[in-house]
Amino acid sequence: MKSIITRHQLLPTIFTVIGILSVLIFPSIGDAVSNGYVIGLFIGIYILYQIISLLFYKKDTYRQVTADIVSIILVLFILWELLTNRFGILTSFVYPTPGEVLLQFQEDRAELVVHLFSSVRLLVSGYLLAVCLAIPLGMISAWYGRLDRVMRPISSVLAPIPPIVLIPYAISILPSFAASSTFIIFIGAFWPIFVAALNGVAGIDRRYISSARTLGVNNWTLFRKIILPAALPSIFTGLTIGMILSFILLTAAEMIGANAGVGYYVKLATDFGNYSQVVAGIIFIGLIVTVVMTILTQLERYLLRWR
Amino acid sequence: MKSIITRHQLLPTIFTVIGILSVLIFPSIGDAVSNGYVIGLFIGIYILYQIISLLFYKKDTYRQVTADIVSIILVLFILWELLTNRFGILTSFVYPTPGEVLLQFQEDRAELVVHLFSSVRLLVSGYLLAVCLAIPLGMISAWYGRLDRVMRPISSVLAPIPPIVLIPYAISILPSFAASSTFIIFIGAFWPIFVAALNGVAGIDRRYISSARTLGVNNWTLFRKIILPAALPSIFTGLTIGMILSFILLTAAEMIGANAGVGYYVKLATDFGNYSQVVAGIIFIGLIVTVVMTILTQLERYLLRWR
Amino acid sequence: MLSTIQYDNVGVTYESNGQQAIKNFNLSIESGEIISFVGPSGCGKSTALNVAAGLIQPSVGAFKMDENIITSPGTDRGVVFQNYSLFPWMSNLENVRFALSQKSKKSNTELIKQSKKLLDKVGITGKSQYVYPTQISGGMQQRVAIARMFALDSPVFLMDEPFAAVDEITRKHLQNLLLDLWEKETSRKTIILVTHNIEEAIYLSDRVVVLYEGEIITTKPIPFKRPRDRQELENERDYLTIRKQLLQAIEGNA
Amino acid sequence: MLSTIQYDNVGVTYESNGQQAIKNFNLSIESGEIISFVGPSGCGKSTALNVAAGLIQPSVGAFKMDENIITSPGTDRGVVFQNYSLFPWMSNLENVRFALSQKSKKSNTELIKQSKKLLDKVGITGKSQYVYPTQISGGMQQRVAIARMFALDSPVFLMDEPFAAVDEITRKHLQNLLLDLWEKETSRKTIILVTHNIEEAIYLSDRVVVLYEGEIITTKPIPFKRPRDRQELENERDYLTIRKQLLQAIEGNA
Amino acid sequence: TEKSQSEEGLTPVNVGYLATTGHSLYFIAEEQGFFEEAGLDVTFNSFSNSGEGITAVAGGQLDVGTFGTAAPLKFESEGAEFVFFGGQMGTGAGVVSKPELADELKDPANFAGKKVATVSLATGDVVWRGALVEAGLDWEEDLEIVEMKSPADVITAVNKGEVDAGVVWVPFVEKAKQEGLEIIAYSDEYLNDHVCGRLIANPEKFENSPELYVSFMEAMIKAEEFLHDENNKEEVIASVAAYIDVDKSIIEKDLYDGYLIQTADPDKEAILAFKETMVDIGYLEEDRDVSDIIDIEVYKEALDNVIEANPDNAYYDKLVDRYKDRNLEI
Ligand SMILES: Nc1ncnc2c1ncn2[C@@H]1O[C@H](COP(=O)(O)OP(=O)(O)OP(=O)(O)O)[C@@H](O)[C@H]1O
Ligand SMILES: Nc1ncnc2c1ncn2[C@@H]1O[C@H](COP(=O)(O)OP(=O)(O)OP(=O)(O)O)[C@@H](O)[C@H]1O
Ligand SMILES: [Mg+2]
Ligand SMILES: [Mg+2]
Repeated sequence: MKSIITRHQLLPTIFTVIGILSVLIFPSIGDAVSNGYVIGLFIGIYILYQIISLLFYKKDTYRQVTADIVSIILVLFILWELLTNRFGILTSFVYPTPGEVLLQFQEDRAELVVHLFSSVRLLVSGYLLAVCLAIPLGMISAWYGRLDRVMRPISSVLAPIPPIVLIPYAISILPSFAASSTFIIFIGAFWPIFVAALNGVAGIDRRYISSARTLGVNNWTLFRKIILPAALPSIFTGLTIGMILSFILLTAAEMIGANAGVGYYVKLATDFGNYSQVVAGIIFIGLIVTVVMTILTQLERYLLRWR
Repeated sequence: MKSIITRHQLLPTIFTVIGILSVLIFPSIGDAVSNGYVIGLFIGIYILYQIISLLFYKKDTYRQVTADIVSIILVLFILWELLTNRFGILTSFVYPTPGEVLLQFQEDRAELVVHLFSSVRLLVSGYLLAVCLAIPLGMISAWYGRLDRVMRPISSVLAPIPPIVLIPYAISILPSFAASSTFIIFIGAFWPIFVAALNGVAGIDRRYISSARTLGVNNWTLFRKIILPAALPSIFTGLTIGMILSFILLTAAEMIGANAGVGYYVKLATDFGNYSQVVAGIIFIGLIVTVVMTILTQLERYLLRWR
Repeated sequence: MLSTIQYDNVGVTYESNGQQAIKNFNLSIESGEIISFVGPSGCGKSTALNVAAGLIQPSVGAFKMDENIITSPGTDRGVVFQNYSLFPWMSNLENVRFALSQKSKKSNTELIKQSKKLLDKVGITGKSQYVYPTQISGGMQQRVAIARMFALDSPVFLMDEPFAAVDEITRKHLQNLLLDLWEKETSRKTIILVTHNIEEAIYLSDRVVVLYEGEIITTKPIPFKRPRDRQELENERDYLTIRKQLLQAIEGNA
Repeated sequence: MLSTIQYDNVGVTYESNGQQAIKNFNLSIESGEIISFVGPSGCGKSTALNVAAGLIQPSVGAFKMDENIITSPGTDRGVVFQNYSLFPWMSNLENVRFALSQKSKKSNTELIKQSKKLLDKVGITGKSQYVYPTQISGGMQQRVAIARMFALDSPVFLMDEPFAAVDEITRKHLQNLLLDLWEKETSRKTIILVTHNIEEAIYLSDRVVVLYEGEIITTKPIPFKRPRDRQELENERDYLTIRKQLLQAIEGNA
Repeated sequence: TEKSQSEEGLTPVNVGYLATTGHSLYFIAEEQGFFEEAGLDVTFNSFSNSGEGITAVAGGQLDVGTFGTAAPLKFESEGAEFVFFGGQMGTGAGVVSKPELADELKDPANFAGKKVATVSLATGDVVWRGALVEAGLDWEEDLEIVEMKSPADVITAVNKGEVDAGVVWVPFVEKAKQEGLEIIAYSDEYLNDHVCGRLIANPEKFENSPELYVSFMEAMIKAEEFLHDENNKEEVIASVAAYIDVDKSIIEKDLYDGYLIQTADPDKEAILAFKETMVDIGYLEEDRDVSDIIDIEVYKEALDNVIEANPDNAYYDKLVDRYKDRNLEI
């Protein structure tokens, strides 16, 4: 398929080779996993990189970014492998070797899919609820000066309250555990989005509103066609931060009477000291985050293409 | 001192009266605290309101905001008192009465001051460290296109990793528990500020940079006089979000081998099911947040006065 | 729908720096009149126009239309701002179509056709119609803004240096476009125009109002009959006198 | 420090919409020359100037100064942008002082004194010096930008419609200010001026370059001796011919 | 460096604990000056998560830690290295439910088909699951167990009827009663005299400075003696209250109502029994021998030293008997 190694491909190729060589040269300390696994990992990353690089991107800068990121990932894997499994510098049980984590992935893969669906359902419901409430409420608050001035200090006092202390109240008021979990995700995502919508609307250049008023638009059109697009850049910042907080709170939310979810998986593994599961879980969350953030970024790029 | 009740003062006055009356009319269910305490609370809030309203603000809108917020607080207190201590609708131990919380405050006041200092020290060190590292790193990343494109996806994958799962690693690597606590606050505040600095610099109108280049400014001056002020509005959003995350993580950070801090106070109270302490702690955190956020807002208003 | 406009002793002081931008501003404009505000840079022209647009509230006095005090923008006044103020998230075509759609119940294809025609008139043709405002030149943006105001077709036009960013030929073309529109209508539009081009003010206006340091120092009626011809106008006897008087007034000697 | 400027077959295509803004752009400018770009709105004047400023990279060809290819802004070229581009976080005075301080090692009080003098020259006086750019009128902002460029005192001036937002009298004053500066220097500045005012182009320039749809269609030398007098100029025989030729060229008939 | 003497000539010791009344021996030993007598300058570090504490012990940041029994055993199987060398508390957990279900659930077999809230890896959780297995239930199939973050959450869930029963520990057993819930069973009804808080230490440290650990245990033994003298009740409660900020009446109930065992004895037998339970319920995958990470010598030496200094104290004699009885000493 591919003929020669281009300029971009130099670093990833070098690091893949270094990775494989270092596995072959330095003897393994533990014996849980054979070298084959780790070499497979490096080759897998490299093949994936080549596919992404060849198929998806035509643009030079994209290829460069992909190469850079793959290089960083490879270096991290090499360091991790060397420090844990080869030189034995990090030997504590909190540092599993890459091979152990890989094995864990393989072992738990069916389970992880179940956890994934559970988490996605929870995230989607909590986050969407936050989006649906925070954006209109924030925009309405900003629109009425008096409400704006009141909501600003209130939100800045309420936002930093750790959602975790609200758990008992959620359990005692809401009808089900699922509702309580959703509430924790919701409340975490709500405030950043609310504040972003508030700031977005408050920061709109008055001339746009004035222009619209001279065109005689009704309130609904004003909202939909002028205020919303003008506030959208700020709202997207809030959406990103809200998403980050949702993920951060996932472990807490999934410890409310649940028995599934990637947060639950990680938390339970932490409690049980199974750190190859913990690391596998974190990497898995990282993968989910990558997908979610890519979707969010693409949506942003599309909706803000006029910028 | 004050002669008549102005328009603004109407609502707070009405709610204060309603509060006092409802305490006098409906009999208390529990008997932990006498009515005097609760009435004192209402009167205290009202006096504080009058002082703020009279002394600090000359502007009409400020007086209005103060009145509105005080009204909301009063309504919340009345509802809380009625639901817990009068009508007995919320009776579980997770719902202390306002009187109990007030008593708790009085009892723990000396202790709370100690916790306050401990938390402030932790927050200041962790947050300032994040500020000092995230702003320059974010700005530098944004400045070099290649770094920018690499750091953007990396930060959006790393930011949502719950800092709590990093605690064991912090403990095993860092020299002291205090350092681990600081690290948790640091890492929570770091990413939002970093991303904000990144976006702030990437979003600068190219014409400002071009103008500066035609003036022949050196890099350091360019950074200090052009890039920093131009990115500052975005950076301030990050500073606020970073502060919110610092507070959210306070309970987790202060449970790493610490014996003081308001987060520790709340967490300990939660572990022992002492919810009048939990609520007192949350309110206390709310007060600290109010002060911190006010400082941040004033700083922002001063530095962005050109907007 | 006739609209008499009245500045009733209007004064504006900007809060942010305490600058008194206009003061003792008294002016009555009859329905169908074309009025120009001229004066040195910073004398308060934009401020006065923004009061009429309802964008700035007078600190003292009142701005009235048909005896009603005006404090906010409205469909009765179409505005071209000094800085264009197109919606950056809509294509140029969409900017105009959006304005049209607020008044008209016609089908969308019809609206788009009409919008294109308006844009063609101001010389924005082909691909430039479909791109975003930030992707066309300054003068082109200004022309889109003019097309948008035409689309609105309100009884009062408020225009802040609408032809400042375009070349002389386009400028003349646009001036004629404006006059055509004005003259064809049975109930003529009331137009307030801010300009720093005295020939333009004379060619277009019924009266030229000269501002100096925030105050009206002269109101000069332009007696020439309409429709006017540029060439003829410049040969009129009074033309040079009026021009000179106005120039002097602008320098502060009323 | 003499600077010859050369557009070497420059073409610019905007990536965002594929618009070919200028093409086959060839032009040599000698040190000390004053050149004007004129042409209809959207013909590529700003684009051509921005290439010289180093703000836009040519898609084909190269822009050179003294045989060096230029790809970024530099102190050798002072720029007044069409949209002013003052730093909004600095007061007007600070904007000028900042520019001065980049070149000069003088004490701060000295710099402030000098900045004030420059601002006085362009008619920004008193309180207006101390407020932020957003707090003054459009024309005033443009004048601050001109003062800032003067402060820089670079061998090449690039000015994009620098006098578009000011009234006629201020405009003439600023034109004279520019010429004074240019004439007084022993090694004269090279100036490229974008304008849509043909009289201005003729009065100021050694050559007028007419652009049409992104291409140079005419380069007209202006033969009148310097220093020029406005009144005299208009009475010169050739004046009207040149003016007419340019107007025709702008309409696309080279 | 840990042997470097502090100002008063005392050896600094870093102790990690979970904030519970069950760890009262520490507080008594400190407040009554037993640590100082033993030449130790103790710093207390509070944790709310066993895993974090165990990590700190294994990593050597803590000289001594008490983080239950279940979590250390689990972490040991995952590769954490430490030794058990002393005791602190035992029993003290309970299962609660609404009164109407209490009678039915007294028989563990009746948990079949029920929904129960628990905090994973808490001692009570392990013991209760052990009871289920003993009653012939498969806890993964026969009932629904949901995980919560804290005992307060568990009580709230039971109270609201979201779950049928919940596993909690002191002082929440008491709280549950106040909420109108009924205690189905205390944990030692399921597993007699089971252990909870065990003292653990980094093996390297433990090997390198045995005299420090002997001194430490001497202080703990004195504290135990002090605690069990009814005359000291007030002082004991005050000592605990200095560290655990809860109502004194709750401390009194926890410490003196008899469902909390408090002794510094390592109780090797009970640790091994507990391990068996964990194997039974599937928490430990392989049945490994952990005897060699339980040190009973240090405690014995400390006890001998204390007795030598106070030959007439009857309580210490009881401790010797107990030691012999509970540590499989041949
Ligand atoms: N940022 C941009 N993105 C895409 N196209 C652009 C951009 N700026 C200008 N253009 C296009 O390039 C062409 C030339 O624009 P330019 O701004 O150079 O014109 P100009 O001669 O300066 O016009 P004006 O006198 O109106 O300022 C125009 O067709 C315009 O639509
Ligand atoms: N936003 C503002 N804040 C404070 N002062 C302002 C503001 N806008 C204008 N001014 C001041 O008000 C006065 C009048 O400004 P205005 O914009 O009305 O002038 P103008 O006649 O339109 O000038 P130009 O011809 O330059 O556009 C000026 O002195 C200016 O400094
Ligand atoms: Mg103006
Ligand atoms: Mg231009």
